[in-house]
Formats: sequence, C-alpha cells, structure tokens
Amino acid sequence: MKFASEFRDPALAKGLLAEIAKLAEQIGATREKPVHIMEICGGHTHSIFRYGLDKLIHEGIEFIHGPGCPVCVLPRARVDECIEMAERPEVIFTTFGDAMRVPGSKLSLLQAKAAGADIRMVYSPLDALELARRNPGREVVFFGLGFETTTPSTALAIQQAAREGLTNFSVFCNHITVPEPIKALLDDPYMMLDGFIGPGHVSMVIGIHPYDFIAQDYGKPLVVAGFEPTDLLQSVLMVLRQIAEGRAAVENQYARVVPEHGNKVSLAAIADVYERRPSFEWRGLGEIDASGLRIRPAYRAYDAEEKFGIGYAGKRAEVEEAEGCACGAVMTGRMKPVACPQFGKGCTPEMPLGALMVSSEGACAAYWQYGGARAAE
Amino acid sequence: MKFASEFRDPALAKGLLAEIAKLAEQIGATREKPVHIMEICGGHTHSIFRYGLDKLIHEGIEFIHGPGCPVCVLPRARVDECIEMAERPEVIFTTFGDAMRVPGSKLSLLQAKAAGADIRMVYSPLDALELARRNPGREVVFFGLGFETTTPSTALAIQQAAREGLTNFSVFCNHITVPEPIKALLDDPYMMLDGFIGPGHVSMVIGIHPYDFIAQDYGKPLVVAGFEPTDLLQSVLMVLRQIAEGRAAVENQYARVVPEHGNKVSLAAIADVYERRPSFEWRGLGEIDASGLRIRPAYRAYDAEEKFGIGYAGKRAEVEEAEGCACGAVMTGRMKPVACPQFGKGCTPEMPLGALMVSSEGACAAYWQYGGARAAE
Amino acid sequence: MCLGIPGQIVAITDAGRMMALADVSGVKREVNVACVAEGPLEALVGHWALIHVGFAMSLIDEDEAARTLEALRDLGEAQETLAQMAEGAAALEGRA
Amino acid sequence: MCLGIPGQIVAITDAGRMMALADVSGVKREVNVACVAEGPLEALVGHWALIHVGFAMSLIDEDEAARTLEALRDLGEAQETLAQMAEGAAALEGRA
Amino acid sequence: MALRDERVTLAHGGGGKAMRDLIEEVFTAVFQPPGMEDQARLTEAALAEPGARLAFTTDSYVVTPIEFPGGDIGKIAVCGTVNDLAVGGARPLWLSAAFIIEEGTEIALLRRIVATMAREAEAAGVRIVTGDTKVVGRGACDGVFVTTAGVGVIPPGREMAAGLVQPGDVAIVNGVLGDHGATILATRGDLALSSDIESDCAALGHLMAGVMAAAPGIRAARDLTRGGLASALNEIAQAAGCGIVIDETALPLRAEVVGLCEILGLDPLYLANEGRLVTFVPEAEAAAALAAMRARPEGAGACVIGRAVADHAGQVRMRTAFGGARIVDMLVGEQLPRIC
Amino acid sequence: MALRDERVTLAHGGGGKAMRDLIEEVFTAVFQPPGMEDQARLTEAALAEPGARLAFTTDSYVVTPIEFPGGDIGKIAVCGTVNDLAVGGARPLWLSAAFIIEEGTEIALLRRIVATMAREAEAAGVRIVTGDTKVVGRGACDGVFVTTAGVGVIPPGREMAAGLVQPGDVAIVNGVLGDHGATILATRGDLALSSDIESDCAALGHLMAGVMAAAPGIRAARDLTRGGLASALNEIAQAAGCGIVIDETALPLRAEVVGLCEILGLDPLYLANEGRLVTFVPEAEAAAALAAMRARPEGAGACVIGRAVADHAGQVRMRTAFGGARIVDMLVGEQLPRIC
Ligand code: SF4
Ligand code: SF4
Ligand SMILES: [Mg+2]
Ligand SMILES: [Mg+2]
Ligand SMILES: [Mg+2]
Ligand SMILES: [Mg+2]
Ligand SMILES: [Mg+2]
Ligand SMILES: [Mg+2]
Ligand SMILES: [Mg+2]
Ligand SMILES: [Mg+2]
Ligand SMILES: [Mg+2]
Ligand SMILES: [Mg+2]
Repeated sequence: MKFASEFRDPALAKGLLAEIAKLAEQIGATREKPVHIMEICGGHTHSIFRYGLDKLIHEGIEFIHGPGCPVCVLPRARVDECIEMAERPEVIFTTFGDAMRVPGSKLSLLQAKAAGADIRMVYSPLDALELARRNPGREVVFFGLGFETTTPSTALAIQQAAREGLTNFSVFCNHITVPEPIKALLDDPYMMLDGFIGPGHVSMVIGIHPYDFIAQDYGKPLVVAGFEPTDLLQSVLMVLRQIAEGRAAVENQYARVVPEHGNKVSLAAIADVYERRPSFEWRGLGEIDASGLRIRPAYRAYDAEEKFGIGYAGKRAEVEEAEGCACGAVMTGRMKPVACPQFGKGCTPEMPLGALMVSSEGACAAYWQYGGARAAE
Repeated sequence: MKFASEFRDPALAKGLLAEIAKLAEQIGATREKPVHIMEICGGHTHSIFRYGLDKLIHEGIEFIHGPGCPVCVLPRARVDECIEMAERPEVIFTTFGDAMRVPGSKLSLLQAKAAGADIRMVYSPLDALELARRNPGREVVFFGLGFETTTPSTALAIQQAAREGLTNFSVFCNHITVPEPIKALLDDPYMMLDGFIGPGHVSMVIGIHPYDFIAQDYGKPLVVAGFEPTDLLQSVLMVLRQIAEGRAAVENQYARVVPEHGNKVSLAAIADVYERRPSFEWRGLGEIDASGLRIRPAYRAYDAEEKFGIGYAGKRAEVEEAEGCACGAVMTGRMKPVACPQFGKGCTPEMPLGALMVSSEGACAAYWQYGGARAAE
Repeated sequence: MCLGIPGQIVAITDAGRMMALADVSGVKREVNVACVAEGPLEALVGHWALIHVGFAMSLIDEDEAARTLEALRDLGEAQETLAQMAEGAAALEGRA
Repeated sequence: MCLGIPGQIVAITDAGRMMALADVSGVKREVNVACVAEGPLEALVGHWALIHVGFAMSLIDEDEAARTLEALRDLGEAQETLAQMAEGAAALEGRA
Repeated sequence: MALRDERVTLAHGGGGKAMRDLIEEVFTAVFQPPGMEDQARLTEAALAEPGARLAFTTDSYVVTPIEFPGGDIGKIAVCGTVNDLAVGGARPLWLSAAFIIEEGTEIALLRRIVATMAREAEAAGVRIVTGDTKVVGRGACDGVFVTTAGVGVIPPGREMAAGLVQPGDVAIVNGVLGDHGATILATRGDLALSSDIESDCAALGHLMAGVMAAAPGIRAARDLTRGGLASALNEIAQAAGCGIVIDETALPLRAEVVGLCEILGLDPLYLANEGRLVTFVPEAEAAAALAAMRARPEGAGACVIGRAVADHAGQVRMRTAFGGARIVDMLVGEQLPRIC
Repeated sequence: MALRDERVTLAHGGGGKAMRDLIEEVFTAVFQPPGMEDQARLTEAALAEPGARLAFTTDSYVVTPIEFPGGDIGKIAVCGTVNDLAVGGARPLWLSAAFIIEEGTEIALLRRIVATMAREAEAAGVRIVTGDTKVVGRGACDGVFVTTAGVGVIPPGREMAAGLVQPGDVAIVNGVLGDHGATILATRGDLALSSDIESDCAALGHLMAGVMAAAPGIRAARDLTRGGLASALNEIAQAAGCGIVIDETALPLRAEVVGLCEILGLDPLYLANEGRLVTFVPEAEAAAALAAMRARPEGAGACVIGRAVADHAGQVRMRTAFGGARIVDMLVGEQLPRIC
C-alpha cells in the first residue's frame, strides 16, 4: 500500500533504532530511570504493540499510553443512554463497530442488539444518513464518537442532513478534544512525562499549533507523528533530540499528511455545527473543563440529546464506574495495565470491566492481545 | 362430539335411505329422469362428498351443487384488490384461510404473501381486531367474506372497533346474501330444479322466512338443513315428501340450531352496520341485484373500500374471468364439474383456474378430492 | 355454508366485551357471546352453542335435538319392522 | 487516533454531493471529498488522500513523503557507515 | 464457566473464543462427542458384515414454538431422524446435530434443548457424535433451527421399501393420529386455542426392532410426519402400484384432535405426527407385529387400520364410518384453517 | 413440469403434492439420490476393510449474500463438508443436504444452488445421497440455509489429529488467505465497498489425497473457516501442547485483502476462508507435501508459513515483517469493522 508500506521497512528502522539508542545513552536513560514518552493516541499504542516497538527500542525509553482513544474514555452512563435510545421501537441506532463491545452498566451495545434493539454498525456517518433516507418511517440516530479527526465528518453529515431537510436523522454527540485532557495531565502534580508523541490524524484537522502551550507553558517536547512504525520511531528520535538539546518545541514528523494549520473546510464545519460544552465526563478521568463538543442551537433538530431528552439534555443518571477498575490510572500513565488488580481476572476481553480491555486501541487490550504480558494466565 | 356424532349414526341413516328410496320410487324418479335437488350451500356439498351420500342415496335423486360458497363466487378482481392493499407497506391484511388459494388475475393471496405482502390468516375477525390493537403503527384490514352466517361477526367487530375508537382497523366488505342469487337461478328459463336444501347456518341468523318466495312465488319446496349426514338425508326426505304430496313449503329440519325468525342480535348488528349495494358481482354469475352489502356511512372510517379508494369506491378494474372456466355453469347446476373442459387439465387443485377447484366447498374440488370422478387422470 | 361447531360454554372470561370460554371436545377458545346473551352472562355457562368464526351464533335447543333424533329412530324402527315383515312374507312364500 | 488510510481518488461520482471513488489497494468505496476540494473536483482524480470514516480528510503531500523517506534513508546509511567504521576499527584492533 | 452471557450474541458465532466457550459449555460438554476433531471417527462391527449396508438420512427441524407440550425442537430433531433410519429397516447408530441460532436466543433455552437431545439419544440408543453451531443476526432465523443427520446399519438380507408392499398386506399404525400437529396448532398463539393435547413425539427405533423381529416378512414402514397418514399411504400406494383401503372406524383419533379439526375445518388424516408410523406386514404376521408394538409404550395404541388391495392401484380409499367410501388424496398444498 | 410457481410458498413445505413437486423437480431430479426411501442405503468396500473407520461431520451454511463472487451457498455447503472430512484424513464419500427455505425465495435461485452443488459434488468425487427441505414463513429465515452432513472412510492405519503435531513440524497453507471473508465483507451492501476479490471456496479432498500420498507422516490438517488462520493455529497449538511460530513475511495475502483490512481495521489472520487449509508435516516431508499441493490448482499458491516449536506451549507467535514478535491470539468475539 503506497504511503504506508514504505514506512514499514525494517531496514529503515535499523538506522532509527541505532540513533535512538545512541541518544538514549547520551541522555543517560536506563531501564531503571527511563525517559517517559506518552503516545497520546490509541492508534499509536496499537502500532507500538502491532510492530513490537516497545521491545525493539532502547530499554531507556518507556512508552506511556495516553487517553487518546475515544472508546476507552466513554463512560458507562453514555453506553446506557445509547441503549436507552436504541431500545425505542422507532429508532435505528447506528455506531462504529468500535463501540459495540464497550460495557455499559448492564449491557454492551452488542448485548443490547442481541436482546432486540435495532443497532447497526456503520463505517461512516454517511451510511447512517443513507439509512435515514431509506427508512423515512424510522428515527436514525448516529453515535458521534471521536476526537477532532472524526468530528468534521459528523459535522458534514449534519450539514448535509440539514441541506436535504431530513427530519429523521440525529447525532448523539460525544465528540471530545485532545488538548484539554493533556493540559489536565500536565497539571497533575505526579506528572513525570518527559515528552509527547502527538496524534497525527487529529493534527491533520487542527494543525500543530493547538499544542504550543505544551512546549511554551510546560516546557515539554511534542512531535506530531504518523502511524507507521518508522513514523513512530522517527518521532521518538525527534523528542529525544529536543531533550538532548534542552529544547521544547512542537514539531511535525507527519508533514506528508498534516498541514501546519490543519484543514480549513473541516475547521469551518466544526465551528459551524458545534460549540464547546462547559465540561464533559471522561471515563476514569472524571469531568474535564471544555473538553467536549455539543451541537449548536441552529442544528438542534439534529441533536439526539435534545430530541430524546437524554445525555446532558436529560437528567443524567449517576453511574459509577465498575468497582476495582483502574482505567483512569492506566490512561494517565500512573499504572501499567498488568498492575491493575482486575487485569486478566475480573477483566478480560471476553468479559471486560473497563473499556481499555475492549477497544482495539486500549492499552489493556494491547497488553493482553499482543502478549506484552499475560500475567494472569 | 355432542350434537354432531349422534347425527352421523349409520344405523339412523339406514331408515332414512330406505324411506327416501320408497318415496323416490313412488314419485317415479329414475337415474334417467331424476329429481333435481340443489343443495345451495357449499357446506352441504362438502358433507355430501365427505360421507358419500351421493352414492348411498337412491339413484333417482340427483344433487345439484349450488352457488352457496363465498370463496367460489369471489371474482378475480376482488382478489387483485386484496393484494393491492396487502402490498402497501403499512397494511397487515387479514383473511380466513379459505381465501388464500383463490386465484386472482396474477397471484393468489398465498403467492402474494410469498412475494412479500404481509398477509395473515385469522380464525376470527376478533383476531384481526386484536392485531390492530397490538400494532398501532400499522393498518389492519380484514377481508370480510361470507354469507349471512359470517356477516354478523364482522358487524360486531366493526361495532367493537368503533366503541374502542380504533383508527387502524378496517374491513374490506365482500359480504353477500343467499336469497338473491336463488331468485336469479329461479328466473333462469333453463332452470330444472325440483327443490332446495337450504343453508342451515344462514337461517340460524336470518330465520327461514326469507325463503318464503321460493315456495309461494315459484312453487318449489325448500328445507333448511343441518350439516350432519342424517340432517341432509332427512332434509332430502322432507323435500321428497312435499313433492309426493304436491306441496311447496319452507320447512326447518335444523330446528335445534335454527330459530324460525333467526337471531335478533345478529340481525340488529347487520342492520346497524350494513346497507344493500344496488348490485354486486359474483364470479361466474355476473352482477346480481341487491346481492351484496356495504358498510353504512356511519361506519365509513372502518370501510377499507373508502380508506384505500378500492373496490366499489375506486375505479374498478375490468378483470375477465379465466378463459374456458365453466364455474358459472357448474354453480348454476347446468354443468357437472367433470364436464368442464378445464377440469383436471388447465384446472387442478395445484394450479387452479376457477375458485371451485380451491375452495374446500367447491364442487370441482370435491369431485377431485373425494374422487366422485378423476376423469382427467 | 360456513363451518359451525357445537361447543359448550364453560366460563365467562370478560363480561365487558361479552367474551366466554367455549369447549369443543376438550379444545378451548375464547368466543364472543353477544348474539346469544339475553339475561346475565353467567346463565350461559353449561349451555351449548353453535360456534362460528369465534362467535357463539345460536344456542342449541337440546329438546329439538332430542326430538329430531327420536324421529330418526322411529323411522329406523319402522323400517326394521317393514323389513322383518318383508322377510317373514318371503319366508312364507318359500323364498330365501 | 482514528484509523486513516491512504487511498487514491480515481473518479468523481457525484459532484453535487462532493462524492468520489477512492481506491485502496484495489478496494473501492465512495468517499466525500469536501475537505480536500479547493478547485474543480476533477482535478482531484489521481491524487492520494488520507481516508477516514468515508471522508477524504487531507491530500497527501508526495514531496513531503519523499523527503521523510529520504531522511530515513540517509540516517540508515549514516548508521551503516558508522557500523562499518566500528567493524573496521575492531578488525584493526584484532577483535572478531 | 467461561460463558457468562445470558443470550447469544453474534460474537458466539464469530469463530473465536466466545464461540468455543459456547460450544464447549453448552454442546460438547453434554453430547461428549468422541475426539477433538471436527469429524467423528467411528467403528461398528455390524457395518463390516458382508451384505450389511449403511443407512444415511437427514432432516431440518424448524418447529414453532420451539418448546411445546410433550417436547421441544431437540426431541423432534433426535426422534425424527432416528425414525427415518428405523422405518427403513436400519439400526440407528450415530447422529450429527447442526444448530442455527438467532442472535438474542436465551442460552438457557439452548441448554434445555441440548439436554433433551442427550436424553432422547440415550433412550433411543444412538450417540450424537458431531455437530456445528451458526449464529445469525436477529430476524435472520426464527429462534433455533436444528438439522440432524443419522447413520445406521441395515443388516444383511433385510429389504424394506414402499415398493415391496403387496395386495393383502395389513396396515398397522402404532397409536393415535395427529396429536403432534394438533398440539402445534393449539400452542401457536395466533389461533388462540388451548387444549391438553401433547405431541406424540417419540423415537421408534426400539419399536421397529421389535416389529422386525416379530414380523420378519415386514414389507415397509413409514413415519408419519408432514402430510400425516394420508400422505404416507399415498406414497406407499404409488410406490407399490397397488391400492390401499383404510377403515374410518378403525382410525385411532383422540376426541380433542377431532374437535380441533372440526373447529378449523381440517382433516386429521393430514395432521403431522412425530412419533407415529404405519407399517405393512403380510397378513400372517399382522398379529405378531401388533403384539410387538403393543409391548412398548410408544406402541400401546397400535391397531390395524386397513390393508393393501389389488384394486385402484396407486389410490388410497377410505370406508367411511357412515358406510360410504371416498378417496384419500395427497394433500395439495398445506392445510389452511378454514371457516367455510 | 408440475412446478409452475416462480416463488416458494408455504404450500411447498406442507407435506403434500406441492412439496413433492418441488422436491422432485428441483432437488432429486438433479441430485438423483439412490432409491425412493427417505434414507440412502449405501455400500462401500473400503468401509468393510479391517481397521477402516467411518468419518462423519456436519455444518450448517448461512452465508449472506447467498450468491457472491466466486461461489454461492451451495458451493460452500459441498466444499465445506468435503473439507471437514478430508482434513481429518478421510476419503469423502457421501453427503446429505437439508434446505431451509424462506417463503418467497425464487425457485430459479434454488435451481442455481442445486446445480452448483451437483457440479461441486461431482468434481469432488462425492455423491449427494439424501436430503430434506423445509419451508418457513417470510422473515423466519434469511433466504436459504443449507446443512450438509458428510460420511467418508479413513483407511486402516491413518491417524491424523491436531494433538499429534510435534515441535519441528512444518506448517503449510495451500494459498492466499482471507479471500473468502474479504469477498463476503465487500459484497454485503452495508459497507459500500467494491473489489475484484473472489471467494477462495474450493473442495480440498483431491488435494489432501495428494498431500497424504506425498507426505505419509502428515500429522494434522485443518480447514480455515470462521476465525481464519489464527483460530486454526491456536486450536492446534492447544491440542498439541506445543508452540507455533509463523512468519509474517511468509503469509500469502492479496493486496486487495490487505487493503480491505486496513480500511476496516481488521486483521487478515482472522478472516474466513472456504478453500484453504493448514497442514503440519514432519520437516523431512515438507517439500514433498508442498509439491503435491502445488500440483493442483487449488494448491497453486501453497507455501510454508511457519512451524511448531517446543517453546510457549499452546501459544501462537508471529515474527513480524518489522522484526518484532507478537502473540497471535484466538479471536475474542467476532471481528467488528472499526474506525479507531
Ligand atoms: S484491566 Fe480492565 S479494569 Fe483494569 S485498567 Fe484495564 S480495562 Fe480497566
Ligand atoms: S374445473 Fe376449474 S374452471 Fe372448470 S368449473 Fe371447475 S373450477 Fe371452474
Ligand atoms: Mg360456507
Ligand atoms: Mg482513534
Ligand atoms: Mg429424512
Ligand atoms: Mg423425516
Ligand atoms: Mg420420514
Ligand atoms: Mg462446524
Ligand atoms: Mg463440520
Ligand atoms: Mg466446517
Ligand atoms: Mg473444519
Ligand atoms: Mg425430510
């Protein structure tokens, strides 16, 4: 695959790994006292395990897996609300496959579907739109989930629905933003991160400058990275170079895809359709100020929260996260998945407790699936 | 089964058969010059074949099978209209099983169901009413089919729907009456009938007097009869006695079920819900004056013809009956089923041309099924 | 025409809607009794009625039924007497 | 985050709705190109874009891609040279 | 207990761990098929006897409701296929069982079906040795469908076939007719009927073994399933090229079944059974065959219902209780409840 | 031509003439099963050989769409069951075929399916000897489901089982992976994907015969169906109690299949196949086995993908193209298309 396979070439990785090792030695990074680099994005976590980068890389580099997986940070209450809507006879509830297995307080969407709710997996919000066109007698709700990468597509779908005057399409908006939780992390007194790998596809939309505060205010390097293995290694190298040189800047490793200032059309669509919520709840992390988006009053007719009196528009049920779940600690880098007391016991991919165990980008799933550890077996 | 098995006792039949034979001889009825007795009702036709009465009885008695089967006289256009309604996505079309196999001009209801129409067999109009209650989002249409026996049940269902204020229930009214086609038969210059067996369950509703004109104006005996074999034989005997005595009267063999003046509640329901149509089309017999009922304007909301602009309320399609079909001649007694050029060739129960071949009361079906003849095999 | 079956009314199930349980040889179904209800519905229990498409259409008159059967039996006996007489006559005349 | 795949735009299918056909290794799907359309849509044909949930989100800059690869190759060669030098040094010092 | 779900989800059909857990816990734990391969490997001395033949048959079972008075789909799935083997003269040995399961099906229901199957197989002396499960989306099937195939052995020299029936042979059934079909009709909600009738569903392998021992000249047997006695007799008459006469007064029918048929305008001769058969034996062996049937509970109601005749070849006729005669034809389509 | 309907109605399942016409015209006219009974009666000399065993297996087939590039449900129903017999070391002999048909199904579609099955059975050297049809109401099943059971014979002395695989054995597949699963995903309308990929569906009986002749020491084979290569290897590793290592660079994958997986976030190791198998042979016989596979069209793409090892018993690991290693676990549920 062009623009992908070239960046998977092990020969190119050799040079990168050697250079990383050299710099790590130079900085004095060791297994005992490693450089902590957080890959914010679950996609990066996935790549690290898929290609075994954590084992190939110098032992002085430790990856900390960040909260950048929209499925992992989805509170149980949100899943319950999805099911509540999906169980209405008139509703066709559409979602990306990713969300199907996330545990709610009683059922996952997969189980709710088995129990009779009309839940359909789609690949694109456009497919949900098409379902609405084809089923004029039904209410099609799309589960809008994701960071800035995905946010424009939902906005464009809502704009399209408005243009067509569709009245049976709405979005349950759970879109969230990356910079705010990073700020929350950096404000944590126990924070011990030395640098960040930034989510490439988020920056494809928002550009690289929204991260400037990380370098300027907190003095930490951040490199926006692509998702192929050499992209990741190169980004680690770029972070190490900044550390070695005593610099802190926002740099762009993924220039083939990420324009410095992002994508104009996407940003305009986001601005047109959404506004910031005062705060938003993250699974394991609690409420984070200004970290979520909601649909503007102008597009109220397409807002499932308003249409069904649910979510932030309804009386929100207090749903506790599962007992003993350490997802929050794992996502903030304070705990490795295997250290969670539930890992492999109360929480396995077959019977997950936390979302980190079901998302393909979840750190716990990655540890389990790719055998970073199988402590519990 | 009480009130049924006692009347199936072959010992009792023996006396009846002997007495019938005696009277037949006395009248001078022979195989060549038989007494022609029409059993109007398809239920009687069914019993005659089921119990083999035509073979047991004196050869001077010949049964002529009348038009008293609501399925047999159902025009193809009516079936087409049923299918037209049933094919609407919102409609649940309900019908007695009897009508399922009757050929329309393209499909039968059974075939239309296979092709996707939501058609359900019910045992009672009350079951259709219950379907309407349980499916508020759908339109439930009941195919009201039958003579006076069935007419009150549909009327009572419509009254019940009105009491409950159901808005998604309607009846495609194809109810017809017995006396009018009999009058048409009697006015036929080729008529050669010597007496009638009257439909017992019709008289249970309307009593015996609506047939008075047959005795008074046309001088023919009529005996209202039950459906068990001794009921039929006794009725034949009663007809023969009238003939032997030179009388013509309306008599009641089925007094255990048929009150002289019918059933008050049923008659009131019929009068409340229906009015006579100026004329109505019978398969094989053409239009017969005042022979059909329609729903009164007061119950217009429950009239499927009005609701869907179909039948006599729509522009009625001219649908020719199948070519070569002799159903009309068979039903008026002018032709035996085996004499129909299509019998067993173009018309078999598997691939029927006429309705007489699919109704369980149809003379052609009876001839085929019970082997009165298998000429075509 | 129209299939009608004798069934016994064994219980009133919903007086408001005039519904009762009818028993046909041990098979039960709810039927509407509007057409046969004159006095209190409970009085119907135990009676036999002619059932058609879920409605009790007519109460069965047990006396009339007995009378009809009686007439048929008489006819049968008369026939038998006649037959015996015919046989006797034949015997007298020396026929087999 | 968010799975993104390079795909080549091979045809415009519905200009009104900004829809085009994208080809990923021979698998085709209609995608929305609103985010990457600046001039006439036809000009997009032949270009590579990053596809996410049915939308072309960003055009791929082929020069930048080449530059990145070039840098990586340079690094690799530099490493190789260094390694060879190390080997040479080792040989000189008589080590295996 | 890896299986903690209450209902089947699509994950249980995906080929992964959830599927393995479902299969191991619900199915193989009960059926205990030999070996771990996706095929059973079987030996049976009787199969190797010179002249022995292998009998092989299959049926899919799609009954609604899945559980009904007197049985469930699992019972029918075992009995039906055992019966197809047995009426052909084979000794039933092994069954396969393939399940198509609708997403959302309760796992407890599956467990009950499987328990029934294990019990019935044990009682019938057969083993369920191989199987399969598929899960389909909600609405893509009606609860659970079960398909069984059966393998048996026909001993050397045994030859039974409808075509071997000869005029004079006596027709015997093993009990009252139509109970299964009537039960299913009454149990389905749509006709709003209720009754105490129970399905006649039963495995007839042991009964057939008894009959074959008692009446070695036995010509043929047929289990009465869809289409009822009438269809089975017509098939035999046509295959044998002779006529068949049955006697209405001899037909064993339960009053409730007759009542149900009167209500719905059906003919009990066409009602389905799942534990009834008709067999034709030479007249000289009829008494012995009858006695052998009656010796078993599933044949307690056995009786002679008619015989094969040289007349009206290919046609079945019935002497009616009323003294007439009528043709008993094959059913045309399916029996529809009727009101006129 | 008694069958004049264009679509199946409930009457075709009612046990009467309509059913008989459907069965005779559409099914038995093509399959020509032996005899007129509802069981096949079969003899086969190889079954009587001392030490020979009978192999028996079944599968239900529920694929949507029913017809797809490279095959239809009938082709899978024959090939799948032939393959289950063949990978166990049996010579496939006979199949049963049971059809569950939705009311409204086009009879022309049934005829096409049956024609495919007859053709595939002939090519695979098996006979379809017995069968069944059931008709269910509209919405009670998804078009047509087919369940086949298969009987074969395992010659004396042949012993193949996953549990016999030993460290050092070489793992060979017979061609590119995942084509069937990718075809089905692309052909289903809901993802709006199109491609030229065709199902790999093929019967592998002849191929297995060749491999067993060329590599008599063969330990085990598994056809790759639901759950793909990953599931088959995990089953083998667990049954054998050894580890398995495969090499990512050695895996034969079509570019389109990789592309489709990238789009949907799937792993091709878990994609279903219907004409692929993995076999383990002693290292000394690997070349011969490979050559035997490549001699047949359905094995033209055969290659070695890895081997059994003494380490990490029960676990499958993959050396990645990138130089790392990762565990290849069993699938948990089913693979869901994902976007993140
Ligand atoms: S193992 Fe489970 S509960 Fe623990 S952190 Fe991971 S997902 Fe959460
Ligand atoms: S044989 Fe057919 S066409 Fe002829 S009269 Fe009878 S039903 Fe009509
Ligand atoms: Mg009638
Ligand atoms: Mg993501
Ligand atoms: Mg069978
Ligand atoms: Mg069977
Ligand atoms: Mg059978
Ligand atoms: Mg299987
Ligand atoms: Mg199998
Ligand atoms: Mg299989
Ligand atoms: Mg297999
Ligand atoms: Mg069968």
